[in-house]
Amino acid sequence: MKKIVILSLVFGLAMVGAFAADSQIWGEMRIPNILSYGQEQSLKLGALFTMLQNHYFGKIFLAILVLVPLVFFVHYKVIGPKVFSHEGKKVYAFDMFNRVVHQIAAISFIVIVPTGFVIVFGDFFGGGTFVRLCKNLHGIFTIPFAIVVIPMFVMWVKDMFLHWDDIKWLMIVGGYLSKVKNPVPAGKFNAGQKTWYWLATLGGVLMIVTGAMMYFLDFKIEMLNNITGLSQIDLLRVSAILHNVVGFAVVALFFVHIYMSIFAIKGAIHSILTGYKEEEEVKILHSSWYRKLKEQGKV
Amino acid sequence: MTNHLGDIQNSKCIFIIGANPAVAHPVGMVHILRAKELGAKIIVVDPYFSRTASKADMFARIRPGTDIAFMYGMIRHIIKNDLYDKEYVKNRVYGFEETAKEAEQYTPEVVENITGVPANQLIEITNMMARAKPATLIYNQGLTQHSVGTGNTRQTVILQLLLGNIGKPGGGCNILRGHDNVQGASDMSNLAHSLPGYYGLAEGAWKYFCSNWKVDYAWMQSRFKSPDLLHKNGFSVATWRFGVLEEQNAKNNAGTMIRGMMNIGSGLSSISLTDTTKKAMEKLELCVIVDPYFNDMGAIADMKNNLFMLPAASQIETSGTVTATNRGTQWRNKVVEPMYECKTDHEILFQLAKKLGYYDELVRAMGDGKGGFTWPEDATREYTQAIRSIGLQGITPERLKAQSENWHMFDPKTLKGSGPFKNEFYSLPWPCWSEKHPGTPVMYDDSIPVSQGGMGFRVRWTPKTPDGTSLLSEVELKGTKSGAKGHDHITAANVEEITGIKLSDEEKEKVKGKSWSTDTSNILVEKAMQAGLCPYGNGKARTVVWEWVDKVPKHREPLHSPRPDLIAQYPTYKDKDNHYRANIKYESRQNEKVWAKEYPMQLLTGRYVEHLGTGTESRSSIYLAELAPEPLLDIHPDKGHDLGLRDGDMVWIYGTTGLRIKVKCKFSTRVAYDTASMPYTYSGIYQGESILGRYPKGLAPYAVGEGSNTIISYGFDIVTTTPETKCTLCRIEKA
Amino acid sequence: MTPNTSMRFYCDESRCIDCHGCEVACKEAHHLPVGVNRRRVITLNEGVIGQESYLSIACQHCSDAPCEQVCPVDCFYIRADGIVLHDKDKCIGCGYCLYACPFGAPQFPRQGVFGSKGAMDKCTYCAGGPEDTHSEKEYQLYGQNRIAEGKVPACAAMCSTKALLAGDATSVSKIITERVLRRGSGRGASESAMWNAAYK
Amino acid sequence: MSEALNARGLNRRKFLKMTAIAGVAGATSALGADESKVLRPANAQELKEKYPNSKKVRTICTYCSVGCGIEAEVVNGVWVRQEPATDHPISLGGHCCKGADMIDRVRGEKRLRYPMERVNGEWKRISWDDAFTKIGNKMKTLREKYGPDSMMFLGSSKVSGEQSYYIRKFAAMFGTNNIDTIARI
Repeated sequence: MKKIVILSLVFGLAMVGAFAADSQIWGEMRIPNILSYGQEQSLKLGALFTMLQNHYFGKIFLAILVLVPLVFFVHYKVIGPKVFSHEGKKVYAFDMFNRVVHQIAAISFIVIVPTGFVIVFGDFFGGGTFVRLCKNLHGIFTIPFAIVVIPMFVMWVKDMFLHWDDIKWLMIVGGYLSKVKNPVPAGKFNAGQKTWYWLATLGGVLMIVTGAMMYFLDFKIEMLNNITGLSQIDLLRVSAILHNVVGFAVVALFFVHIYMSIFAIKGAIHSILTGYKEEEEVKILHSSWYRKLKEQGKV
Repeated sequence: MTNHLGDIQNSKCIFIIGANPAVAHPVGMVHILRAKELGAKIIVVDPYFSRTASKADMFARIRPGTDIAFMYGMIRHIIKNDLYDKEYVKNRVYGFEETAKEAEQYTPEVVENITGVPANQLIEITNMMARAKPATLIYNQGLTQHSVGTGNTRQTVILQLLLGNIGKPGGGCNILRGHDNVQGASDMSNLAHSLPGYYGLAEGAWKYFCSNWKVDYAWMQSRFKSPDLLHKNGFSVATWRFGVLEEQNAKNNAGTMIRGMMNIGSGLSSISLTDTTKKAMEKLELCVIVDPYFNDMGAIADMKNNLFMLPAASQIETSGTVTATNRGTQWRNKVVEPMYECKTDHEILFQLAKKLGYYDELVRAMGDGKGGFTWPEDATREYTQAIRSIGLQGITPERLKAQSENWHMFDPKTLKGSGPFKNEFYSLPWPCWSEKHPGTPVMYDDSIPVSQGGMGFRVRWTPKTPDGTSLLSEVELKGTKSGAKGHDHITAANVEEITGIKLSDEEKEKVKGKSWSTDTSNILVEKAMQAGLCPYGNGKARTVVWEWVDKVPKHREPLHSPRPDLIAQYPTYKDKDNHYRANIKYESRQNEKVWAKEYPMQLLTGRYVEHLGTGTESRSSIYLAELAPEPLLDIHPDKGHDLGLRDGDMVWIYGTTGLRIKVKCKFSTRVAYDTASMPYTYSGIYQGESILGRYPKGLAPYAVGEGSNTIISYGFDIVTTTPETKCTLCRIEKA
Repeated sequence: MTPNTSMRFYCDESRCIDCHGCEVACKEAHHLPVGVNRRRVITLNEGVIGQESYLSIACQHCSDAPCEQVCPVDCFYIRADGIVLHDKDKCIGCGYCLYACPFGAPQFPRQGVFGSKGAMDKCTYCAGGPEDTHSEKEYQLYGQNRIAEGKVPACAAMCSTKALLAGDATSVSKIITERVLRRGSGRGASESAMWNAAYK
Repeated sequence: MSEALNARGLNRRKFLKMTAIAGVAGATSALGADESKVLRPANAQELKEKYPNSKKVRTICTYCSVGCGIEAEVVNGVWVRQEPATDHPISLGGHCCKGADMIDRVRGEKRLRYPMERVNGEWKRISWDDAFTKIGNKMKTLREKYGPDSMMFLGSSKVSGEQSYYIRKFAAMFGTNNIDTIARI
């Protein structure tokens, strides 16, 4: 692990060194950029970005920030949390490696998401030192996440493929709309968790890449221009748009994830801290897995 | 320039050959663009599609070194189609027949074969140029730096004479000169063949200057090794190196080799054969370089000892006159005191003269004659009062300073002043015959009185040709009172006869034995102007120079020709011994081998707008260095692909000097398939190796790169020894 | 207030000769660090006979300034005379203004060890910034405030061929119209040619 | 635009102190922003100079032969700002990049600062006195031993007319015509 950390740091610094080379956005690359301005074959990404950022991105983030917690608040009040006995037997679900990886990612997210909001609503905070600090934290805390995102992907990927159960789970929205504790069709991870997993890993990588491009701004990787056929400024514009759009989903699901682990299922958070899940919780919410464990005689 | 920059706006057609004002004279370019807005056509003839060419209505890509043939093609077409100004030619030009005869052979097809410009384009350009009245012609180093450079420049004048464009607003032959005071340096004749003011080196000239300098002619003779040496051309800036390196030249140089060199702010790496300069410097027993920046030759030449670098104050740290390309003199005020320990150039000269024991003689002509003088005003007066050949006597520090303080009172287009300056042109372009004279913005204009800046052609050589034909003009100058049409230059002997004015005895005594150019009382000039005559005469321009090898300009292939098949028909000159004291090769170099076989590409050199000369100053500026950090070799993409190159690759360029340089290539269609182009303004890398270690710590410029002059081919102008930098062959290989 | 009293730059392509005078004038006037180019001359169709042209580009001080629209911390402000300025103390160096700008005007000096970008820098139309006029801080952050002295921006004042014009839209278009009329043909000085709007 | 103004309530005070613009490149209307948001020409009181006590020296660019004017603002002997000489008849304030950079003469760090001699391949700082003595003696020796023609003088196209004249005179009085300059090419 240490090695990976060091390697990543070295890699990061090397990247910075490479980026410190000649910049293209202000050089010749501005020519296609300007040529495309107002012309038919133009992708008009600048205009698109301006329009989206000016009118939509902030509003959508605000909506997510307000509406998602609001829905959960209503859910909590109307349907209430699922409460499982914490006195019963436990099932060992996450080993040490799983937990460390998850915790690193979790800490990153806990910093990245709020600082991201600070940037989005920078004007509310008045800009300046505080927002600049958040912007830098937003970038710096990407590094631990970038380090663990691949181990995380690998360690859980085998449990994350689509299963017949997931369709059924989705049909009943995971049983969260009812107060009754009926067994819910799901493996070790239910469809909700799987969605979050795929978004956090693949979406996360996309966030890292687009974020890094925006952070380093005048990097010089001609390959990227050749592969995408985009000029560097357009690459940056695409990055900005993707970073925001994927950001909506990541933030929304991040809220769901927190709500589920802390509020919707009372005490569920302990499982990722200790590695043990309540047997009852597994039985109801991960019934397929429970069956499998039973067959193997592990419970 | 015969005219001035603002006057270009009066032109209907601007023919630019061998010049790139957009890069070399950006602020001059605005006048060309204004003319274009007023409907003038711009023609650019150049091997390189320059930034100037991008503004042209017509661009013709010419093979380097074929300008004479091209212009003969134009002249032939002009004569055949009666497009020349017959009246003008009859009245003011001598030698039309010889020119017409020589032009005969240059049919459009022949010209196409020689120059590479399609026949129909030649005709189109000629029609455009000949039908526009007036049309101006602009040239620059693209014409002068050839073995036939003098022929090239003569040819531009001949072309303009036939079209009747010389001496007219909006016309003229306008060379755009290089450095800020290069015109001044020429006028002061820092030149091996002349005393100041182009007086030459004859006895009369020396005596005239000795009297100006308040020294005895005999003393001056004693300063030289032998009296006859006063009258012999010295080594030129191009040939002195052969005086260090080649024993054979000692006999041309009073029996000695050059052993010491003092360089006051000259950029030597801007001359071809850098390697020769390097070797010459390394052999010197004394080398003194005076420069505000570290002169790059101090690093290129690996001198272990005997090299002194003296920090000069820059020109903003001293006051004085500066003569621009339009012959106009401006007063340059000191902005700050000399920086650091820097000393002004004159201060350095004075200190050295003290050590050498002739300080008193050096400064005797200024102030009280005993060393009490005010610099620069006394020096300004000294030189303007001495140099009458080009009419500097009307220029005084007071007039220049007043103009400087009131430059807003002058019209940018005509340079004419208003208010208290209504009888002056800005910067008093010479000739400025007296303190009342306004200066001459447009030369050879015989349609206005001399007192307002008019003049005819100078009767410089003789009023009669060897065959007895008169060289005097057939038309009188505007405002002439004496009725004289063409007339000889004014001397004490002929002044009464020509002007019809009687001189008093006192005046006669003052001017005795003098001519208009040596009469410091200015009486002869005043009398001439009183009679409406021009002090230097009113003659015809001659297209035939009977003293020269080429009586009329002749196309001669460059020494290193890309067209060996044409050499037999258009061979270069015979080798010339004692040419500015060096034995210079022409024919023997051209025939040494078939150069084009080994070196198939032509290398053009020029510069970037950011850097001037050797770039010593500009490459030391962080912002200019940022804009143009390294030299790039422009090469045609097709050629690049044929050579296995990719855009941005490093390449070796091998020159006919046997040396090679390493630069980055840039694919560009500015050049033709078989030509490449690069700037000469860089140094710091020499034949692929960095020489930055030889700079004193911290003084290496920001922008470094390889300069082209290392591989520029051998070759010098037949009259002036200007290096032939514009016709170079090379071979390019991937590094 | 009519829209054409706002301050404009206009680069006359038929005059611009790529001499970089404006760039260096700007850099010397404001003492900019190497790598920060508030103004830049670009070449279009380089080496193509009959098509090559040059254009001096900087912040065009758009009326609908996209930078101002996208800035997450709202550090931009538009003066009554149309000059688009920003507050470097507020700016967080996020780069959004660069993505929005059709001219690539915003510049980001490299600062921290991780290649983080400092506060954005761009052409101020030589109008300084929100600090006290002619104060040391204003000079350090934004350069000269020539507008407060009643002077033309350095770049336009020093343009060698008077290709780059600066002034209120009405006067600038008057100059251009005169030139176009003299030329007899070519592009007119329409509002869009004045970069009145960035995205329209 | 007024929308933009209102939206920045916090900064209003700050940007309102922005005064005005006058006499812009032939564009004459001068503008200022005041509370009523009506544009009007700035008056003399509103315009203030950055260097009110500077000496304005008119000089000429030292790069090329066009001869562009420069207005240098000098405060206490220090060149603080290069101003365009917009009323100079040749340049009308115009400059190419080199001319616009003239102030680099005093700002740049690459100027030669003191006399130097190369001794056994190393650069050594020497005093002016030493320099003149050494050079003078050597020139004298060469002149006596080999004759004045053993020296070559190279003048400059970058010095003033007076200096140029004196360089020619210096060489003549040294006793040689081996004097030339780049003006030849």
